[in-house]
Amino acid sequence: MADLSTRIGALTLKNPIMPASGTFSEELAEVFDLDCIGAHVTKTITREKRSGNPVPRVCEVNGAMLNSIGIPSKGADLFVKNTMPFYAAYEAPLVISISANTADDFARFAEEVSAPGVAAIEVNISCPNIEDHGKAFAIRPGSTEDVIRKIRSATHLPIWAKLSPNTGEVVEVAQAAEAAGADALVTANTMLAMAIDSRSGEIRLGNVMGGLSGPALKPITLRMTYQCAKAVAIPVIGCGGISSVDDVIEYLMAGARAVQVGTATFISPNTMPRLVAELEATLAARGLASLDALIGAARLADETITLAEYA
Amino acid sequence: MADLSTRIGALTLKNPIMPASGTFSEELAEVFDLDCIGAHVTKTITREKRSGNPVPRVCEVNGAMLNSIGIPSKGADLFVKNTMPFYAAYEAPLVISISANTADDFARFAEEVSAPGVAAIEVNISCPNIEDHGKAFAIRPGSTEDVIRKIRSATHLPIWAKLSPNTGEVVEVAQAAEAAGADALVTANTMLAMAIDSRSGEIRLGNVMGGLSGPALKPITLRMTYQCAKAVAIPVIGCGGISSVDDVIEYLMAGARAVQVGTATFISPNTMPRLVAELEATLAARGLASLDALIGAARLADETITLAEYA
Amino acid sequence: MSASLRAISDSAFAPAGLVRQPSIHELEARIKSHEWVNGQYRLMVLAAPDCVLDCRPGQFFHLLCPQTDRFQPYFRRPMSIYGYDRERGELSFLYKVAGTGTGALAELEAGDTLNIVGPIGQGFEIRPEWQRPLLLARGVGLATLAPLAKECASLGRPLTAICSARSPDLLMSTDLFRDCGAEVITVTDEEGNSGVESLTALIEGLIATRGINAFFTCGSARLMRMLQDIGTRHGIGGQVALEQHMACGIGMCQACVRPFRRADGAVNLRVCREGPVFDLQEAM
Amino acid sequence: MSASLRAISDSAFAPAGLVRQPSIHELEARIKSHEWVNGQYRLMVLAAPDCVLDCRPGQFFHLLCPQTDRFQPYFRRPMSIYGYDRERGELSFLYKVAGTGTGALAELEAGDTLNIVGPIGQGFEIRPEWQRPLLLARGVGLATLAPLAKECASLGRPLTAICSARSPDLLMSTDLFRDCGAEVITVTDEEGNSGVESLTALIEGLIATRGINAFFTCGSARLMRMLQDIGTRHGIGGQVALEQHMACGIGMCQACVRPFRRADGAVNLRVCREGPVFDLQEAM
Ligand SMILES: Cc1cc2nc3c(=O)[nH]c(=O)nc-3n(C[C@H](O)[C@H](O)[C@H](O)COP(=O)(O)OP(=O)(O)OC[C@H]3O[C@@H](n4cnc5c(N)ncnc54)[C@H](O)[C@@H]3O)c2cc1C
Ligand SMILES: Cc1cc2nc3c(=O)[nH]c(=O)nc-3n(C[C@H](O)[C@H](O)[C@H](O)COP(=O)(O)OP(=O)(O)OC[C@H]3O[C@@H](n4cnc5c(N)ncnc54)[C@H](O)[C@@H]3O)c2cc1C
Ligand SMILES: Cc1cc2nc3c(=O)[nH]c(=O)nc-3n(C[C@H](O)[C@H](O)[C@H](O)COP(=O)(O)O)c2cc1C
Ligand SMILES: Cc1cc2nc3c(=O)[nH]c(=O)nc-3n(C[C@H](O)[C@H](O)[C@H](O)COP(=O)(O)O)c2cc1C
Ligand code: FES
Ligand code: FES
Repeated sequence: MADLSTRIGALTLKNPIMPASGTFSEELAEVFDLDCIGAHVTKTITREKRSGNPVPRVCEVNGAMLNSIGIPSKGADLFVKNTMPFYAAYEAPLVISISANTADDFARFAEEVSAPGVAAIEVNISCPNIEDHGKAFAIRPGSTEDVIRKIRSATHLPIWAKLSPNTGEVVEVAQAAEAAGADALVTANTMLAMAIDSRSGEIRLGNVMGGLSGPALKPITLRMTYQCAKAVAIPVIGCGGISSVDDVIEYLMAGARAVQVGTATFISPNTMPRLVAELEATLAARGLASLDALIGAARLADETITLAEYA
Repeated sequence: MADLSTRIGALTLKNPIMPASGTFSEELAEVFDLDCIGAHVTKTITREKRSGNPVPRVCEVNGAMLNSIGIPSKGADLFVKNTMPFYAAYEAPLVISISANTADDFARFAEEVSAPGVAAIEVNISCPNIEDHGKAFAIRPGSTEDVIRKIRSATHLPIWAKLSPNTGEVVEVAQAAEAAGADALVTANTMLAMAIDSRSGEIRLGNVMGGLSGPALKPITLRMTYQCAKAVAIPVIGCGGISSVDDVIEYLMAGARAVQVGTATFISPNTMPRLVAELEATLAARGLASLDALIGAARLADETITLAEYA
Repeated sequence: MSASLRAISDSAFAPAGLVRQPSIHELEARIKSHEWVNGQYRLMVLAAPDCVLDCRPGQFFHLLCPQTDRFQPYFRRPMSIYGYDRERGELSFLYKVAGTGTGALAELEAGDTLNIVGPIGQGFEIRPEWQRPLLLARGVGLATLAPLAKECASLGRPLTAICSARSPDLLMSTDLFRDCGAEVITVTDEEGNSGVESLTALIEGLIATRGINAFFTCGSARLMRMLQDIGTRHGIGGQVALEQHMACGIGMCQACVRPFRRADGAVNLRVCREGPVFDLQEAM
Repeated sequence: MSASLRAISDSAFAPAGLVRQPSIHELEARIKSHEWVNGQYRLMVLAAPDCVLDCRPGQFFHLLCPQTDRFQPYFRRPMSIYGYDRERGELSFLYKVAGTGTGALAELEAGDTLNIVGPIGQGFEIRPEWQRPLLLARGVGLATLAPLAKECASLGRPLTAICSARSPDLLMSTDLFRDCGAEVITVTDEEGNSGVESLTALIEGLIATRGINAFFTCGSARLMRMLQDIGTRHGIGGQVALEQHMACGIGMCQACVRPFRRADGAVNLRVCREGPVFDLQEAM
């Protein structure tokens, strides 16, 4: 049987499939055994209780979705009291996603959540909703370096920096996160987008703009994954539009050591266990003992000019 | 009969439908009468002859496409000799798209193409292929302002600045272009993306990365159009993923005064004349005499919480 | 949406502990029949295994509408359970052909399969003290209340059902309600007896004559508010089944929240998880 | 791709002037029949109007393959004209079911419609001096060369056709070539007589015995190079039909370029526009 395990810094995951923040919660345990996936990643929480955005919070567009959920958060206290014990019952490592409004708040909150039972902290420095229409830490290398450095000095836990596609400086931001001490990168969060009802003129999200996720995002975040994997030495976790095992393999080939599955879980709640099974079957079919032969295997075609001959 | 005309600065177009640069050429005259659309926009040219990118130059992804054509250019001389006279035979205004490697080269070239028969110059400061993997003038407000200002002083023709979605500073870039003297904005060019063949590991574009266009791009460029139309006083021309009359109306509602149609022409070469006819029919059906009631009409729903009642 | 609602925090309750046995199922079900009920509504009957028939009136399923040449829905679509029958292995939905998703759904034929996720959400609760319920359904709200009528019948509670629609031909399932032994009153816009004023008079009459002591409603925000008013005046409680745009349908995404009145202020609850059935007076 | 090819400039020739009469048509054509020719190839016959039947051997159409549950192609797919018949109003394609697009195409049935764009591109030219042509087709190259055989027949040029395939059951259209009066020679990998060495000997024999003085080929880069060699040695010219990934299919996007040898160096030409038929010796 093929070995699906993968290492994200000091952490070993039994397989590379995990949920994307905000698209996973305790309720999914009513659909499948949550211990079959590589890790658990919680919805981003903030220290203080906060409400999300006005409805409609989601809409569908051409085979993909927009969301402007915002970061409704029941606050750190309820999270520690209710959510942490729930996940403690599972073997899969728990990754907590956090957000804050300033670098110092980020650091303070990271310190507070560095509790036993937490395997890593994913820092959502890229959520396009929380700050003014999409401006987030991860848009510039400077602000990225600042926030990660402060968080680094506040926690001993692995830091996963979740990057944003809403930047023209992907490589510089990735390198800034690495330089500041991030242990892994997650590429990426949603792309800022919008939809309008052409009949009524109504903007289809209550918050005007929101994040694009699902299949339409894949070519963009796959590109980011490839760029980042080439530019940094720390592991990269691919995320964006994954719904099939071919998508998973594309991300691994682009250089990702693991992947996160988001929107696809909404379309089929069993997507993650299916991907684990299909990835195993694919490795077996290709005669591969582990993921090593796939990770970073993307390459230019040898001879792109001559098309295959027919017969 | 509804009046489809629209004004882009000093220029009046008889309807708001025109091609996107690089997805239109003289050959389309063999499919329909090119005078039925609002303007003609040529493929970006450079002053010097230059080759494009290695093949494969295109691939399809989830109902959209990637291209890394590059800017193969036969050079300004052949363009003036062959292409300009071709378009001179039509009434539709001719918009020439140009590119260059430095702000000074841009200005020099703009001056050269400011010839009789040219109605406007579209400056492609956003093509993600020409510079190092997606870095272009339009990524930062500073470089945008610099290049537009230099071009402004070199030509009396209207300048249309074609923006890029590959930036975290859309609004600042738009305002920089306006401040430097652009007469209109085109939102937007393609989004940098990538695809890998999951079976072979082959990167599906000869140039590794390329631009995403087609339906998947629409929510992103529609959002940019909305942001820019709110942020500047000059007209905005929407572009990205338009294939239906509903798409056209969404862009108009977002604040665009005209739209460009790209990839859809590859899927159906008659897309543009069809959109002109359908737009006219839609105005008639809604009892609108002109585009005025549509342009910028997007608004938040009055009461987003209460769903319509059934009966 | 008003600015004040922005200040409402989202609340959620977590399932008790480690769950190893799935209670929400994703499966392909075969369509046994699929008929037009009138010009707008279709009734779909699926062959369904026992595991998903362990459900309650008021719960719903999340349906993966197919990709067709005309319609390419992306999200699933929530649909109330119209009927469930363990003996015959049947699960049915009564739905209005409205847009992209239900348009695609309507193209399916008997023999085709449909991917369904469910049963989901909190169903109706018929409290012991609610001995004389009134059901008030508008339009497709009938679909949601139909299984509740059956449940009332099996509990032996005498039942009155008011069915409201735009026109008489859009009144559905009145026979189903009658078969449950319900007293059925129909009102329609066309006949001019479906307004809030005449309904209020009608219902206050029923309270006096029938001793109505619980309200169940679905399908109209206007009628829900009317029942809240009558309920407050007469001290009558009840429940309402609500709707909201959904993405995940099972509580993960927080897309489907609506605000509810609670003692300590307003709170956002997830229609897919804390609902779709809510306390009548808490709904806003 | 080698670095040197990057230095090749793209060339294009513009149409002469104002064109008000469309010559490339986009239309919905009804499928008259659609049959499997063998385990891999299908023959599709469309009912087509005169305007698109004004076409030449070697030209192609750009087909909008349908969206199906299994396949969602986005681009059109280029397909050579296999047959065109103005009298019967028929246009046909012979194609290999390869991937997403042709997989979707294969799901269409007689009676369905297909959106086609064409005719497109430069077809074969049978120069007056090319009195004794040899056709060399590999695999689906047969589809492209079939209408050329008919044209040779109508021009009264005696014709020799070599058909190459993996195995005898994949040899197609040999009867069609024979009906055109062609001398048909079949070679297959299975029989071991399709290699470059034995084909070279065979063709040099034909040059000697039949006086072959023109080559037309399609379907194999290897065989194209072989013909270039033989042609150079014997001073025989000819044409080759080439392929390349396409987006627009009508010359706008520059996606489909390939390099060609010209007197003043290599040049990139568009397969959809300057091709798909090119001078045999210029192809690289
Ligand atoms: C818990 C629940 C139970 C329901 N039960 C029934 C039922 O039994 N019969 C029935 O006919 N309808 C029912 N509905 C409404 C039904 O889900 C919508 O009519 C349907 O989603 C419309 O989809 P569409 O694509 O055809 O319409 P579109 O207008 O094209 O839908 C666009 C989007 O809006 C959402 N949407 C539109 N209307 C509603 C709505 N009223 N509620 C929630 N989302 C909506 C859709 O899900 C989709 O994401 C129920 C809704 C909920 C939330
Ligand atoms: C001018 C021309 C004429 C052709 N005539 C015929 C014909 O008569 N019969 C026939 O069977 N085939 C013909 N082909 C090849 C045919 O176009 C491809 O087999 C088909 O596009 C494959 O599509 P697919 O989606 O099934 O395969 P996929 O492999 O899934 O295609 C993926 C992508 O690659 C492109 N592609 C794949 N193979 C080729 C190829 N060989 N040439 C160009 N693009 C390709 C597709 O168009 C698509 O964009 C012709 C190609 C060209 C350029
Ligand atoms: C409804 C929704 C809520 C999300 N909430 C968060 C969040 O709280 N924090 C975060 O980092 N990303 C959040 N995301 C982004 C996802 O984690 C993921 O990066 C993105 O959706 C792309 O992956 P996908 O295409 O597989 O969905 C959210 C996405 C969706 C669709
Ligand atoms: C094949 C191709 C070539 C393009 N070439 C250019 C170009 O030369 N200059 C330019 O400004 N934009 C170019 N673009 C971008 C388009 O003009 C347009 O901005 C983009 O495709 C989005 O629109 P669409 O989704 O309607 O295609 C090109 C796009 C494609 C698909
Ligand atoms: S729809 Fe996702 S939480 Fe209700
Ligand atoms: S396919 Fe567009 S130029 Fe040939």
